[in-house]
Amino acid sequence: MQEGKAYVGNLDVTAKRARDILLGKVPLDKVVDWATSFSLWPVHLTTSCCSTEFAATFSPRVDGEQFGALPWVGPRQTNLIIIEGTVTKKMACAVRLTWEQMPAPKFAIAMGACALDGGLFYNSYNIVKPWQVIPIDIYLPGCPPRPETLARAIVTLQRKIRSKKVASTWVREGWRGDIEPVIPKEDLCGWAAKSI
Amino acid sequence: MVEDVRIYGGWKDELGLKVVPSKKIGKDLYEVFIGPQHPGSGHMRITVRLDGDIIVEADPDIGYVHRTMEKLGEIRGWIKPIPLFERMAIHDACNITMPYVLAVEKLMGVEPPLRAKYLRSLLCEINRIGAHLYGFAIFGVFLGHSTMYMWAMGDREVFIELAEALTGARLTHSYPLPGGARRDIPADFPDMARRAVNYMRKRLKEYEKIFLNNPVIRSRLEGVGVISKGLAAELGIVGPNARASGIGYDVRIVEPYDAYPELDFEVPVFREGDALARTMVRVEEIKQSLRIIEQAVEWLEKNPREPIVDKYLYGKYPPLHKKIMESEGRAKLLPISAAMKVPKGRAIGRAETGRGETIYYVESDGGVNPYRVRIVTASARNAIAFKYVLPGHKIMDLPAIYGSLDYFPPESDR
Amino acid sequence: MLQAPSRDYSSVLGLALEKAKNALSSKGIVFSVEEGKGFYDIIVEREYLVAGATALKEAGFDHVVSLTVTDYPKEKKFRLVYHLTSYLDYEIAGAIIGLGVEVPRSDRPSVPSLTQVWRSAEFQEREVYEFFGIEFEGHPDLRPLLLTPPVAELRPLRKDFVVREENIYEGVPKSG
Amino acid sequence: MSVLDTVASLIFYPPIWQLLILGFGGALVVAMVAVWFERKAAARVQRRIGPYWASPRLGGLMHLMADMLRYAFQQVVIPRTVDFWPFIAAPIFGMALSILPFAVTPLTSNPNFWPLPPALMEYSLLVALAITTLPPIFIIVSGWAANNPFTIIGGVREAFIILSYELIAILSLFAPAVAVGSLNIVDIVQAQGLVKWFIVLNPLAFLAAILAVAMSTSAFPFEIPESEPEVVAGPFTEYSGILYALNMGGAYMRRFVFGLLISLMFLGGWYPIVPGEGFILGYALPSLVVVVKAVVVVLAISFLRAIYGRYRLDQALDMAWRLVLPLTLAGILLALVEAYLGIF
Repeated sequence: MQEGKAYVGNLDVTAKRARDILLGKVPLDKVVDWATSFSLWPVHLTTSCCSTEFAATFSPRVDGEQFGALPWVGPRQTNLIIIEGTVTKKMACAVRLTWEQMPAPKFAIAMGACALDGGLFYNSYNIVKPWQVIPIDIYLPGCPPRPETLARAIVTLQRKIRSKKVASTWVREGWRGDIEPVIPKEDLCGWAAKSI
Repeated sequence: MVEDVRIYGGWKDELGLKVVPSKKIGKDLYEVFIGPQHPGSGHMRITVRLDGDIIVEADPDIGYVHRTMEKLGEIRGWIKPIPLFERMAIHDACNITMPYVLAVEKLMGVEPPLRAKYLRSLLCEINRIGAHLYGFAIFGVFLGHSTMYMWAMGDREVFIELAEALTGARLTHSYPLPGGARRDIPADFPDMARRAVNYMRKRLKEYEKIFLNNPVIRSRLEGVGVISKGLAAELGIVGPNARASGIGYDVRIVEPYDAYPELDFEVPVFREGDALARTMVRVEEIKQSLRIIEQAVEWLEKNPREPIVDKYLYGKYPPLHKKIMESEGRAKLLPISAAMKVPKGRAIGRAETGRGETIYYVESDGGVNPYRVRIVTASARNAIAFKYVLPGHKIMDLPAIYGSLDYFPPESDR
Repeated sequence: MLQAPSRDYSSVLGLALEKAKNALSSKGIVFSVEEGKGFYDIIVEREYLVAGATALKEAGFDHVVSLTVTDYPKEKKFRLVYHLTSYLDYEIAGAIIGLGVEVPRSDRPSVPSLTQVWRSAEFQEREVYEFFGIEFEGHPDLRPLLLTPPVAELRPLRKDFVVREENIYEGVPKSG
Repeated sequence: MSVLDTVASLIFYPPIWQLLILGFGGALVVAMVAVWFERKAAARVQRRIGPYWASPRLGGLMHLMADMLRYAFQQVVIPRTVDFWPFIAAPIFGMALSILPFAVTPLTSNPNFWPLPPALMEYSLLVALAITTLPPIFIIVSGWAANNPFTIIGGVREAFIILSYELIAILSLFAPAVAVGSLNIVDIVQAQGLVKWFIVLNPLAFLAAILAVAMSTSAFPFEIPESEPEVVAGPFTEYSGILYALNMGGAYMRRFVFGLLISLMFLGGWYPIVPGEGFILGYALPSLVVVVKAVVVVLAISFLRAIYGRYRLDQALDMAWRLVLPLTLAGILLALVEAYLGIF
């Protein structure tokens, strides 16, 4: 009590302890996971031609909004990125930047054969694989996948978030820490790298 | 004012490429990047320089979906590029591969039978409606009219189902073959098509009520983004955008292909050249496409079924494949087509896709692969419009002009 | 509304070729004609390119449809053809005539730019520049259009740039 | 006096009750319902379901709760280029000032339940309107502080819009006051009585007020500051997490506050209920009626999203100055005529 430090303590430690007490309780964990899973807003980032099927997913026939997924305008307010098909070298930088602009519990769905391993363009000189750019949660085969498939992928991602407590762990730990993208950002956006 | 000079893009010395700065930018201009992650752009970027609210300079930066179609087309034989080229305009798949097929047919000297021609034209028109509806949907979003998006997208599903019934695939039909088509119509198709046509006619009236005659939408479109006839010819604008500027140019008339010489249809032409005219051209085209579908379905129903591949090629079919063709109306791909050789020569094939004229220049050196495939799609030719039409407009007109040009980046970037 | 008239494309093409030939020979330009399926290519020498383009523009060919470049590494040349057609001249509307030039395959191949003649060639010339490395002298804004500079440096559409192919017979020894 | 009584009296101390419980809590619920209705009604027009699967029995209302909670727990990204304090403070102040008009808005004629002492209620309309003009300033501040081309353009657009709608909003809401001759909201409501509602007597001012509210809270067709295709989310482009939720909630709360004022000024306030004595009859029922009317106004404005696109900025300004302002002035004139004729 002699020193002023005793009152305040280390602010970081205190904050972390408070967060652990708040979020460590099981119900709050569940609330975070539940809320995140039913509010997966995909950001508007159209990378390739699967975007037509992405658009069809949010059209009246399938209506992705019924699962709580509302395509939204800017990256800052969203938490889901759907890679719609091929990612070219020029687009890869935009994908990574968008991913980095999104706030923390965030997820990615790679849609289409091209997003898996190149698909029809496997030997093209101008593509990168999305998993080299950002960490992917759900892979979705098909060329292009039907809209029902994408809706299914969204539901699968919701289940994954709830059953594996992805979102709450992320909020508590600060970073999910499983997969790291392969290519460093300087190579994607610097125009200089010839390796990719 | 000219002190703050930048060379844009920053692509100068790294490569030794000669980069010419397009303009010296003063400090008082405001530079906004629209895209590629931007709700107002698809897969492209427009660098817009603003003086207050007015666009002074627009620089379209395309190529975000460049998937190297021309190069890959050179190494995949003669048949396999068809599914490859489809991916350029995936919702307009039959139309976009049609010119390639026509060019290869010209080189091979084969001619599909009339029934196959009708089948191909039928699918082309179904795709055209789908492409226009897709364009409307995107246009609706750009103008903040989410209902138009949902309606157009929902009604597009009707025609996607129609195409699915005909070809078996939702979007990527791979339907036309050099010298034929892949499948004959199923038995219940004519009825389905007629119902779809009637439904769409009814819906078009509702579109007019909520979108085209909506006072807000009209005030956003009238007199915006005017492309005069001369400018359209100078820039080489194609398709509905050119026809909205008073240029009566349609490949279906200029160099008729497939069943179009036999069909009765009109090509809508408007004189105003503004965003509203470009929208109305598409509405009228949907009506004409519905007419074509009706006629084609009637012809296909009335006339007896016949093999839907070229006679010369059909003669090479093994008996099993012939049997499949007679019983099911399906054209099987021959094993020899994997290593098919096409006579030496150069050919240009072209067709009117949903967004305008698409040209394929195909050169063969007599080998198993095309020697050179040059693709110039409609969107690729319309991309230049952004640079010359946008300046002088307000920034809020950008989505109206972008949407009315119906620009589809994957098609443009190839 | 435009009713579909019965229009014979080959006769229109023949007329367009005559018109182009007259326009070029009246300016004293030497040329040769090559026939393709559905079009004619008029090949001129490099020094006649701008004059020929101006003559054709005056003859009514008002826009560039395609700037087609083909690489012939064996013959050490590029064949560069501006495929033209007309919107405004109804007689020849739609007929495709190519104005071509053969460019030797040197370190820095270059041709005069025709953007001043046809505005519609601007983006296509940029495209050819990045894919083949052919420089257009006098182009107002020559930068890569579709590719990022590292990729553009590969000159991907030249024949000596080979893409990896996944062969189903890969690893199988060739017999004979 | 027991502790329980103290707590109860503290909670039911009118300003606290009105501002925090009804104002903040109620407005939050109303904002949620309004967004839900906006999405659901648009979905119905567009032949689809809309938000559904989080709570099928409630028709997907819990999706909005999920959105809110998700924003609450999401990381707040503060870019390096922003002005830190204005960036943080603007949404908070904007939100706080959005709900502040509740503190001077009486929801019943029973003086025991007025939020302020009767003497201060004399100028309640004036004070309420004065406060409603403050939150937009913080929208401009947030746009400016975020230091991004899109936010700055959005902020400037907001400034343009403020200039045009503020006059209309204030004048049109003053028209009933002119007719009655009092700035006391209670007097105006009492003067309307059971039948003489201003929506009938002065439809011009009512229409102008609705348009002004749509403009001020950037509802369609005037959703110009946040117009997506050019300026991503307008002034809020850089906001994430809870700060964005505050911004968005602020707009809906402002819509609700305006709806409250419209329901009091034009829609007869708590009539047909005549407030009596006691908590139930004197406060709960009348305020419920007022809030329901306000919610109807809010939902009606929200529904425009499904029908209209958005105007261009110059067209909206043109409309405001050339069409709506004369309409408002005509409404004032009409109110003067009514006052002269002695209807009240």
